[in-house]
Amino acid sequence: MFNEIISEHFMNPRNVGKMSNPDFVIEIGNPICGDTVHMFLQVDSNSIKDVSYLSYGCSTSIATASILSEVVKGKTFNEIASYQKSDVIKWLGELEPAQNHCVDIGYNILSECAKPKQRKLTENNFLVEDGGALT
Amino acid sequence: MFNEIISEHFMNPRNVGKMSNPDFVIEIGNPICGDTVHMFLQVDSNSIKDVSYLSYGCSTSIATASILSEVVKGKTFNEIASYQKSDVIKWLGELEPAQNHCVDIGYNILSECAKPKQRKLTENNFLVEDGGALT
Amino acid sequence: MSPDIYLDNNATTPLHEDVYRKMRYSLKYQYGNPSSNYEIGINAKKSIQYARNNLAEFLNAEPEQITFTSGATESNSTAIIGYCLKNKSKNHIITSSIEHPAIMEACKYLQVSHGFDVSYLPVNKDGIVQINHLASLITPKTSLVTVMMVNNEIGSIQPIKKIGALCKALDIYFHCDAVQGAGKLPIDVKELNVNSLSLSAHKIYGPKGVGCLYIEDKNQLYPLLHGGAQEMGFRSGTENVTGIIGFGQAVECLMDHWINDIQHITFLRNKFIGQLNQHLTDWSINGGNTVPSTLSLCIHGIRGEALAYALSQMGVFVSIASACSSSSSKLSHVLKALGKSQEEIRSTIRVSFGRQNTIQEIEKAINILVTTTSKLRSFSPMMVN
Amino acid sequence: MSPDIYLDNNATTPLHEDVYRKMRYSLKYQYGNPSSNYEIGINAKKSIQYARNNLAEFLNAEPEQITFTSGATESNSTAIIGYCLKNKSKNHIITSSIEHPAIMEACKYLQVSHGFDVSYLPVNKDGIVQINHLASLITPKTSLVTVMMVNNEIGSIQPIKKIGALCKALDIYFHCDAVQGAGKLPIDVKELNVNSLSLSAHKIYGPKGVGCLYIEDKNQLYPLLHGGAQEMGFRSGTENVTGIIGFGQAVECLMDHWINDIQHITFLRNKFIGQLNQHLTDWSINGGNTVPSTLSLCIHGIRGEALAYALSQMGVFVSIASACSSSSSKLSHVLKALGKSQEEIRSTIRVSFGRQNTIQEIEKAINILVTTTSKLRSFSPMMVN
Ligand SMILES: Cc1ncc(COP(=O)(O)O)c(C=O)c1O
Ligand SMILES: Cc1ncc(COP(=O)(O)O)c(C=O)c1O
Ligand code: FES
Ligand code: FES
Repeated sequence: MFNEIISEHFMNPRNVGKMSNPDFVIEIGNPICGDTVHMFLQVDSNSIKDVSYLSYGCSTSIATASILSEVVKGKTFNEIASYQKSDVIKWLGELEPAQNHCVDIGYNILSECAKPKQRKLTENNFLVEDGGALT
Repeated sequence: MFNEIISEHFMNPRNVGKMSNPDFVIEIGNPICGDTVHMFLQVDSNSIKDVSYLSYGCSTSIATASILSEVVKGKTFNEIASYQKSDVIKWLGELEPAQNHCVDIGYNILSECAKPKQRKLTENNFLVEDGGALT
Repeated sequence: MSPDIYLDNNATTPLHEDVYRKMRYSLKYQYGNPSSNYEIGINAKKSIQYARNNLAEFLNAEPEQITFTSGATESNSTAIIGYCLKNKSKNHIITSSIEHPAIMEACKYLQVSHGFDVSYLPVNKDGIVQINHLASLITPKTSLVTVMMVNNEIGSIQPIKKIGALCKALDIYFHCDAVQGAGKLPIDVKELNVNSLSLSAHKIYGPKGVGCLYIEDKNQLYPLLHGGAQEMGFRSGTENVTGIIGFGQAVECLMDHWINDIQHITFLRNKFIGQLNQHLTDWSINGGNTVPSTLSLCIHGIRGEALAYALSQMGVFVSIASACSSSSSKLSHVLKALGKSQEEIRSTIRVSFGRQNTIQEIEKAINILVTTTSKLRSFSPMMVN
Repeated sequence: MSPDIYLDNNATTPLHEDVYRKMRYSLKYQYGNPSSNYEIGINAKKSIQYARNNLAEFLNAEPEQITFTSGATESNSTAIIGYCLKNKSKNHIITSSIEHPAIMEACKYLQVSHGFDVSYLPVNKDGIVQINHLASLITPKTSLVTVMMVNNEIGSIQPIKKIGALCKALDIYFHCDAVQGAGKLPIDVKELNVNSLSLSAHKIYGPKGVGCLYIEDKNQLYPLLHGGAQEMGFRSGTENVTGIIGFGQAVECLMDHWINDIQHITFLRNKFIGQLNQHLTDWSINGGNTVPSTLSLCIHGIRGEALAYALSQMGVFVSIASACSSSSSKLSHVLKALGKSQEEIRSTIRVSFGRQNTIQEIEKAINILVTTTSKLRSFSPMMVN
């Protein structure tokens, strides 16, 4: 049901955890299924030096955060900006239809990492309750 | 599907065969299923000395002829006349619903043997063809 | 327990040794529910997929067109009732007069309970429907035609390809009960132009209680069993995993050696008939243009029921065309449709050969048949007088 | 191949050793068709009769009231569709909001394809229907009521006896899906006043692809499968002899030791919950008044899907109440009916115990569950922030 890449990253997610003083934070949420990724970045002028994240979601979305964290770590913003959705598809490997929206989660992480703006997490920082909207 | 009595008599029918000079013949037929028994009797003034028969029919009806031939052989006409349908039921043992009409075949043999009248077989002596009537 | 000589392979067949081995293993170890997302569940699901691929290859269909069922009876009811109730604007069904009850009764249900009209195609003296007859029965109200591939009682082969072409030309749904055709004739659903087609595993050395329904386009039919959306949503119910594995293996074996099996069976049949010719008089074969595995024998002067019972007591197992019964409604509708008399029908036994039968068995069976027939005829008023 | 720790016994169960042994033998040697009149056929027929007697004893029914089917899905479709289509003058069905799809979808078929109205009984926060609610939904048009005995997701026990009494008083047909009740509660069809009741063999250590339908009076229903008039004319199709033998044996085993099984399972459950209490925070049990074998756990802060997958990778097999899917329509309708939030539903796993589970397995499973939960929570934004 899960391909090898997803399965391996899910069981051994890289770079997990909170960061005490991140330069930037990224908040990704899927308003329908409620998957949430909080990513923390340390950057210098043109690249991401270090990355960590918290992830609430299904196996594939946790694996996606892990895979993307490895991709962006140590890369320049230009490099990150040059990736396409097709690259995300390649990194995640073959997915079942129900898992396909993780490509969007991955691509959203990528886009945000290319131009990080947000400094702090918002107050209510994960998705809850019926309707599945960010609260 | 068949009880022991029926099965044993069917596989080893007693008294089978034609008789060269019978004193009486008995013709039993079931107009619906076409079972036919031709029974041949040698008699003295008050009893059946010898018996034989030909039988065309299903297993139970062949066994029935055999069982009845043993019953009537050596018996007086009075004895034979004293038997009831319930005796036939006892002799044949437990039957499946589809075999029940063999009780009638047996009882018919018994009734005819009690007062044999017919000297010779009729011309067309078995049941054939659609409709199942004696031809 | 195991019979001496089993010659009733049209009724059911013993398991192929490979099928038995796979099923035994599966029963013990592959108990996962195919809907589960962990190893033993996924394993069960893959096994089903493997079997589905085998079936698809066997019929020249796509795997998605194969639905596993509990047998051909369910397959037939699904196709006939599922199509007709979903397409009620037409309410006329045509079937043949020699179908298996699994077709007849589904049609009758639609007739009695849902107001459909049913026409029955006659057959010629060989037991074969005529394409012109079919054409003449078709009306603008004709919704579905269903004709079997091979008859189970006499083995006659029906002109399925011609019927398929006609129905396709007239845009009429065509279902085929191919239970007795599998392993005996090549089956190519595309070439035959059938819209659906039924098989039963236990007729081809697989297990009882499993079958399949090929359906060209499932949107045309209602499902018959409703629930958890197994079988790609069309046939609900936890899958008979072990049975399906057995079915898939049976078909795999068939694809390997059905040609050899047929040669072997043809040899047995020829031997059987040759010996009968030599040693017995007053008998005939019912039907014509038949598959070699089926031999419907009319043995004059004695009852099929009595003969079959005597044979079974001697360890030879065959079946009959009429139960011991005083009711003529119990007489084979197939032989009636061939124009056989009551007496002929009552004198008929069916011998059906299987791949496991040996030449030694056939020789022994013939001996027993000849002896038993002679014994029963020796006191039959039809033969003695 | 065999899993480390199988805790998904509501999905399906492994075969009881006695069942396996009987089926293995039957597969190989009892291949006769039960409709045949020679030894191996008669033997098969007797085996079916033996199994039928076991089922009748188990349910306190008459053997003639037991029909073997391909599973509870077929049983449910037969009862619901068979009764409603034969009694079309009334066209209103009442069911509960927590039924298995095998009931829900049969009702929906009648609604969409045959114009029936369907009402859904709500449940309280324990997941139990209220008899007063049922009474208030009944109208002169109410044809059939169908409520399950025990819910499959949360294990809540329904007031079947009360429902039976009410339906009887109002002369309304009452069908009960007892699949998850068998082996967990005593079932007496007379005492419960059900008109029909379904079981599935593979939930009680029997084979997949076999079930039965108890029917008080078959004249009230149409059959679903039409053909050769097997099963006393009500359910056609060559019998799944080996499967039925396995089912009969499974029930025989159950009658022997279900009380012991329940004690054992209660012990396992208490151990499990005790350990959870000691080692894990932020979790709760969904539903109340449940059978001991079912434990629906909401584990806050992580997804059931992710937890179940991680557990399966560690050799512990459980199931979930919601697939990995962005579609909320895939969320458990049962937990929704209990009033659970999307987040609670997505955080739920179902642990279901079986007679073969050992205390060692439970201890190991708890360890793995606690470790895995802690790991997933260690990077969950809901738990860390
Ligand atoms: C309550 C309930 N009803 C019906 C079924 C359907 O049984 P089966 O899939 O064996 O037909 C199940 C199990 O899947 C069930 O748990
Ligand atoms: C031609 C034909 N169709 C359908 C069936 C029904 O198959 P099953 O009893 O396995 O459902 C049979 C066998 O009994 C058959 O010979
Ligand atoms: S058919 Fe006449 S006795 Fe059986
Ligand atoms: S439910 Fe959102 S990725 Fe699976």
